[in-house]
Amino acid sequence: MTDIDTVSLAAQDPDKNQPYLELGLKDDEYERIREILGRRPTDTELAMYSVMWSEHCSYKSSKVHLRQFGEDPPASDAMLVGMGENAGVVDVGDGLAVTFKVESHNHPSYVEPYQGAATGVGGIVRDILTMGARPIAVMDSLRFGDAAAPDTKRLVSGVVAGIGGYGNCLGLPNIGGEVGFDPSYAGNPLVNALCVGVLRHEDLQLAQAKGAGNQVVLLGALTGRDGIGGVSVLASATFDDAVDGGGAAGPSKRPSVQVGDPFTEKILIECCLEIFQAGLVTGIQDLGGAGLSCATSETASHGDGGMRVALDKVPLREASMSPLEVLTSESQERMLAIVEPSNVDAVLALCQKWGVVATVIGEVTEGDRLVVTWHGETVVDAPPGSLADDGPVYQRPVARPDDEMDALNAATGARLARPVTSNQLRDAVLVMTASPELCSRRWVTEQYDRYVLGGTVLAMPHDAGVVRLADDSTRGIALALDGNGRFAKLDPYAGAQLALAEAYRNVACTGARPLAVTDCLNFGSPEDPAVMWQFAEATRGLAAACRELGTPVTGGNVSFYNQTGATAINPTPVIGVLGVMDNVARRLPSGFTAADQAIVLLGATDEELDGSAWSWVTHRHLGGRPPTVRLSSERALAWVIGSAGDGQAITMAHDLSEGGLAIALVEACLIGGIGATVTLDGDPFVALFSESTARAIVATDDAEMLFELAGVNDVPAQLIGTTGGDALSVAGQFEITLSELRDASESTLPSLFG
Amino acid sequence: MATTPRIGVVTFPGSLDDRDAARAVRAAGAEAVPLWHGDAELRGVDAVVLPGGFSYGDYLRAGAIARFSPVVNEIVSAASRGLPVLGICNGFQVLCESGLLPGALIRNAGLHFVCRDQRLRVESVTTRWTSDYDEGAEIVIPVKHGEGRYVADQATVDALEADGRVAVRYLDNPNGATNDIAGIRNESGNVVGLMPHPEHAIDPLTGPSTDGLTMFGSVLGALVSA
Amino acid sequence: MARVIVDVMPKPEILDPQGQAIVRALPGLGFEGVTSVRQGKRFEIEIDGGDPAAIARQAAEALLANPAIEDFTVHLDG
Amino acid sequence: MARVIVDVMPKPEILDPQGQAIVRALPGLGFEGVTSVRQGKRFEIEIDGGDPAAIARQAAEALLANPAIEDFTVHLDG
Ligand SMILES: Nc1ncnc2c1ncn2[C@@H]1O[C@H](COP(=O)(O)OP(=O)(O)O)[C@@H](O)[C@H]1O
Ligand SMILES: [Mg+2]
Repeated sequence: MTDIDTVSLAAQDPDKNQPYLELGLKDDEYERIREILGRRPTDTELAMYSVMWSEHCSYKSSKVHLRQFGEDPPASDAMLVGMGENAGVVDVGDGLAVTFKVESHNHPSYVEPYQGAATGVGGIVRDILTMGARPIAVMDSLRFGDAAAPDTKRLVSGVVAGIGGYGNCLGLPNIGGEVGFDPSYAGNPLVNALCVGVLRHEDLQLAQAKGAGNQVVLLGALTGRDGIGGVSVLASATFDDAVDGGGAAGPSKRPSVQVGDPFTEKILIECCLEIFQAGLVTGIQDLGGAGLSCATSETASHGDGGMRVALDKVPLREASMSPLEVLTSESQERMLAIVEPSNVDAVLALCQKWGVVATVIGEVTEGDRLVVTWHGETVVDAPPGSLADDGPVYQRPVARPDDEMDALNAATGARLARPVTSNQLRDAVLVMTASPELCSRRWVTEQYDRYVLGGTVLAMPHDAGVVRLADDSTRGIALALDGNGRFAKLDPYAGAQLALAEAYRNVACTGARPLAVTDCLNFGSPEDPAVMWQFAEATRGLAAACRELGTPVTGGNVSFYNQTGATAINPTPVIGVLGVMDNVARRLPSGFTAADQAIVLLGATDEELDGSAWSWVTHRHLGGRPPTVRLSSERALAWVIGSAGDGQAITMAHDLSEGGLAIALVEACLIGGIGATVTLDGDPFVALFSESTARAIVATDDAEMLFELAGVNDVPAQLIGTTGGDALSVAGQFEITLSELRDASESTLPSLFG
Repeated sequence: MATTPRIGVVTFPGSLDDRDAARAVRAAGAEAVPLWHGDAELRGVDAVVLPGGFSYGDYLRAGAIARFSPVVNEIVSAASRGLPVLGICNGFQVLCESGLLPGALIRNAGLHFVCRDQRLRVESVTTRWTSDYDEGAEIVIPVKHGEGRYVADQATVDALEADGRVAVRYLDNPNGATNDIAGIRNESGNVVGLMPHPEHAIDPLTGPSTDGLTMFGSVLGALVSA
Repeated sequence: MARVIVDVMPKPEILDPQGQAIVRALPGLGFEGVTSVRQGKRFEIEIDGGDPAAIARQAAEALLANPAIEDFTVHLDG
Repeated sequence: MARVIVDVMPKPEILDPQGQAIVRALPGLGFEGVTSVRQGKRFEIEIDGGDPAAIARQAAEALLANPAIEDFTVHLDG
């Protein structure tokens, strides 16, 4: 142990050369650390600051933009816990609350798709558990390169199997999500996972270490060399020297991939929930990015004193780990609990019952220092807040790339060849239906358990997932997750709003009342002013739209550096909307449920084809401006569907989004197994494929009542046809049998990905 | 009327559908009694359900470790004395591993986990768990598994078929199971194992049908009249 | 400390979908001449004291292999 | 016709949840002294023509092993 750098060594050797630049810290950041400590940091402290002040943990590039979500939030009386905790908490009535959050695992999923996606699910589930909630469902939003590109099959197969493998083994129903393909994601797929949990108001837990003398208990998996430095740029030769304390025999072997252990997570969840139920903890925090560094400094900083940790007590997978490795390890399936001394035995007994490894590693102290020892030597002695809360904040340069954007916005698709004849229109519907972008997601969703826990009321392929919150209640929640990188590429401000509008509309179409938002902002490098402009625009757009829709952002995640070489992905804000439903028996499916019902199109259709699925699928064209954002119309539409659904005046609702009315009709027919005959007004091509927002189709036995309701709320309503038969017929144009549509829709993904 | 029948639902570390099985038991009108894997004790229950899930993560083989648990020991000996036992999915795998039922369940032919609403035919109604179905009834119950492909040596399969010990059969085989076998029974009909999840077909709100409820009702009928 | 290897293979008469999938995939990757692949499991076990081979054999019989579908072999490593 | 064995094992530094689940279970089954179990895969491959060991090695690199988390060894059977 002689070559471990300690606080006393730091005092003796104040000018030791330290590899802070290699660890991703800037000169002035290093100076600030020296100032905070009043001396040079130890190697272990340096590593801690470097991970805690990394982009991933400190949000240093995004913080100034994310502030607008919290500072001027929309009026809502549902928020119990807002931004800043592990996940936001929303009151849903009956003394119940719901917590939900979406998070990215993009980069690990490119390296090892199965494990990257699996551990992504594991991480977000622990965030929800940390709030004191029982996780009740997951969702996933995925983006890959072109479906036919050489590497796409490896990524799709691995990611889908990994999401399923982990979530299924945890016993969490997967209730929805999305899959997209676009060449911009070829070298950088997006894997965003959402988890939602339910708790009683009084069960809320917070990530804080309070009460001097309280014990710090580490629960779950052994700590290995996983993901050390994964959150910053620590994988440098110099860092290896630092890790090995200079004297160790060569650089240690560090895994490049983390393997998930869902079984360990499952017993950890059940064990923690029993511990919460018994009232045995005063604070709890999951271990995610930056591992123990983050969990100890955050809980200490949010508590009322300091903390002392004996790092050598941490149970290790590999005995030869250094203190720095133990502190920054990102091994999965671990939690940190703060426990009153009199409750420690009870906690350990419950852990024994579930077979969860549990170890007291430290205690809450008076004062305001985080002190970490290693076999009696002090290796860290720092103010926890300086690590957790006082990281650097950057106002990164922002610059709209005028030439590129002006050219892009000018390149409208007005001159693209459009289908004109009945046959051309028919073909276009079939081509769109069969395209990887729009075809059935069954090949994916069949790999996910949607039944476990017994509360799933709607799941794929419906617009949103709906889950009943308790066996003895009719109350439920609806969740949708949406993003559209093409719209955001054309206009990031509108793109973020359109993603929100679509998720909101999806939730509304189940009959639920949209309440709150979570977001995962996937962008390129923040050091590129053009990317930072996209980010600034997207956050500004999202904040404004949330105010207009009355749905606060409760939390989320930022993923930067999504790019291949210098080329960034399409900016992709992925937005989750949560809604509530008083009576889940009234939920509206997305498919037709009976023949001889009137089909009504709600909302107004303009000629809006730039950025549309039609332009992309049939011409690989992206240019012009995205469809108009119509937030007040979205609100009115949601109100009409909610009221009509509650009054049982409509039997289904399906939103219009990618692929417009054509794809909405195809899906409504295929989901319900019931055909439709419709008559189109005006240009049939525009009617079928325009992607004007704030629209939905509904079916009803009582069209009159619906028209009245729509009229009162200023929602345009148009009777377009009738359900029934075994084909989709467009009067005067074409007819396609459901079996032909089904073949087109269902065969694409299996034939691509087997 | 006799006292409410009590049906045990076992929880192993990694059991997932145990709450759901208990819900189905209650929906059928019985009391659900939780049984813990580590207790060598059946708490005087009238029947036992081994629920679905991934016991011990199922990393080695589905059900391989769970079958050594103290509670399974008790179940094996009670089953030989006629206790009705239903193994669902992972529970079926445990029953095969423990030798209460023959054969094994291996990786699905398509190598993917499969979750779908599955059409089935009830082949044997002379079991404690299927007596309320009509013979040959076609039902819809979800399947959701990655290792559900039933296999056994030819002699075993022949014997199952000859003795009418195939309990339920797939109408469109999701996993490549031999002879479309979805579930089997033991000779005396008190032990049934199947891959589909009847506990997820008890309420049209949360499942594709209510066909699964009949399975839990069947055993109750037998218990109440006994 | 002894290291024992237990190899567990599907019985010849039992279907091996994973092995078959590999045989089907190989020609597409440019591998010719592979006529059969069978996929099993390999366990590397470290045992302290006792008769390591005997202990490993018992563990294989009891747990690591399922006699209905699998055969196994045990050998000391090295 | 040659028979080649490819053994694929999780890299030593990579978590092996499968092996760990077995190690945790064994004491309960009366097996003492087992300090570590790692679970990998064993492939038995039959190859007709060419250089069987080289073909197997390439197949292992391309398909049988995942280089991010696994190591493999190849040897001719017998
Ligand atoms: N895009 C975003 N929008 C809103 N809140 C965000 C966003 N990104 C991060 N946050 C919030 O910032 C806080 C820190 O996020 P994160 O580091 O992801 O949490 P954790 O430490 O649990 O991983 C959380 O409260 C999170 O909800
Ligand atoms: Mg967290």
